[in-house]
Amino acid sequence: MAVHVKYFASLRERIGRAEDRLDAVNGMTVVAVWAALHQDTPLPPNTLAAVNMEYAELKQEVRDGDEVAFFPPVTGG
Amino acid sequence: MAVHVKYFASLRERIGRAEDRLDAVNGMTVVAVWAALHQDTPLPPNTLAAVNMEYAELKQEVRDGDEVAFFPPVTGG
Amino acid sequence: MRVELREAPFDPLAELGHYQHTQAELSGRYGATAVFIGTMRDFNDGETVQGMVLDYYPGMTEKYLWRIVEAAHREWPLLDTLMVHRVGELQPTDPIVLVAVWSEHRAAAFSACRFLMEELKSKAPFWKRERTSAGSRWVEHNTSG
Amino acid sequence: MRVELREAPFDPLAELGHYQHTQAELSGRYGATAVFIGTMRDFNDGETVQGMVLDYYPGMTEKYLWRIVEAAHREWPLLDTLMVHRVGELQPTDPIVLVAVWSEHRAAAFSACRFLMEELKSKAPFWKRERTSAGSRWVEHNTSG
Repeated sequence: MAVHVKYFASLRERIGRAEDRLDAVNGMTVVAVWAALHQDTPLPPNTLAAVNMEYAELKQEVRDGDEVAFFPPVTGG
Repeated sequence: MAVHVKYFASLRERIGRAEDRLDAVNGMTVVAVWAALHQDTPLPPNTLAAVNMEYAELKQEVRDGDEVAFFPPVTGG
Repeated sequence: MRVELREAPFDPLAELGHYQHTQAELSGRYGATAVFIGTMRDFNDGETVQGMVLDYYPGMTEKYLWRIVEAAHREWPLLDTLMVHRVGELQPTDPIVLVAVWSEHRAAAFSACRFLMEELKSKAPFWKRERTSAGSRWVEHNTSG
Repeated sequence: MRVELREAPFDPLAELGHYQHTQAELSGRYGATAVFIGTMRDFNDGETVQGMVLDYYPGMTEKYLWRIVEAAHREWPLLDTLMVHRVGELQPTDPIVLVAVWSEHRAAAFSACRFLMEELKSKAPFWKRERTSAGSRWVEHNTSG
């Protein structure tokens, strides 16, 4: 199954790209999506995650076609 | 000694005039100023008083030349 | 800082824009502007309101407004405050009061703006007399904040 | 209700006046308008700031802003809300965010306006990158309210 992954702000710069695609396996969690794509880089502390544009826990399971996003703490307003 | 007395809003209408002058005596309090001018009408409950444009207690003593004001609770803004 | 009473209708947004424009030394320093605008409604306490007179105590009212503005500036790190209050004859939809507060960060601006309105409503010498189809009546008490 | 992201500079007071003018059904009903304007300062965390980029998550950011506006309307008796947030390249003194809330009485407008700003600041997906004479840096944390 395919998962679309996005990065924002400092995390995007650190990784050097704005998105990834992953052939995920059934039952994969958000944090496992990160681990599969960045085997040598643990998820930076305080990183936030979203699935289909809703904030998500790292342990949430992803489904085929999901958009998973990782980004640093927000600093708007 | 002379005291200048002012009334505002519903109190002014009730009394039928906007001001009074009183020949006060030394040591007279704010509430005594009212009593001297309105012998048959007790000070209406919740009436506020000011002396020289500062909120004042009813027991504050007035001095020669003071401006004493009586008015109902405020309803601005 | 500016505190003003107005006998004639005023446009709070134009007022605010103009005042801010004249305060050149504010530019680049403020991160937060908190504004409150009080407007006359056409309905109050269950009745349609056709007009209103705002009575005040010339001299004391201005003095009291300045006092609460100064109290806010002592309590919070504010850069500036503008307060404009209507008096006299008002029509429904007329702005009654404008309070604007500028500060570096939002907490001070929010807190001071609300403080100013609560103080103004509870203690500044203004009295409303509303005109309805049933006649004219003095407003007896203010709405709580 | 309106929620908007803007790529280009905007004038919050003009925006507010225009929006209010178009909401004819509000007229006469609201007694209270609470407004907050967040503005880019030329100084932050001890350094002169020359410019800023506001990054966001297209799709999720708008969705999140609508969610907090809807939460405010569930929590307080509001008549209307306008929220405009800048994105992209900003210069010092540029407005960043405008939040305006209309209600019958002041408590709801004040509380909702502050709630919206706190929610926006703490959770809406926006990220600031500041440009100073020492180069460019992502802002690490927001100022608390």
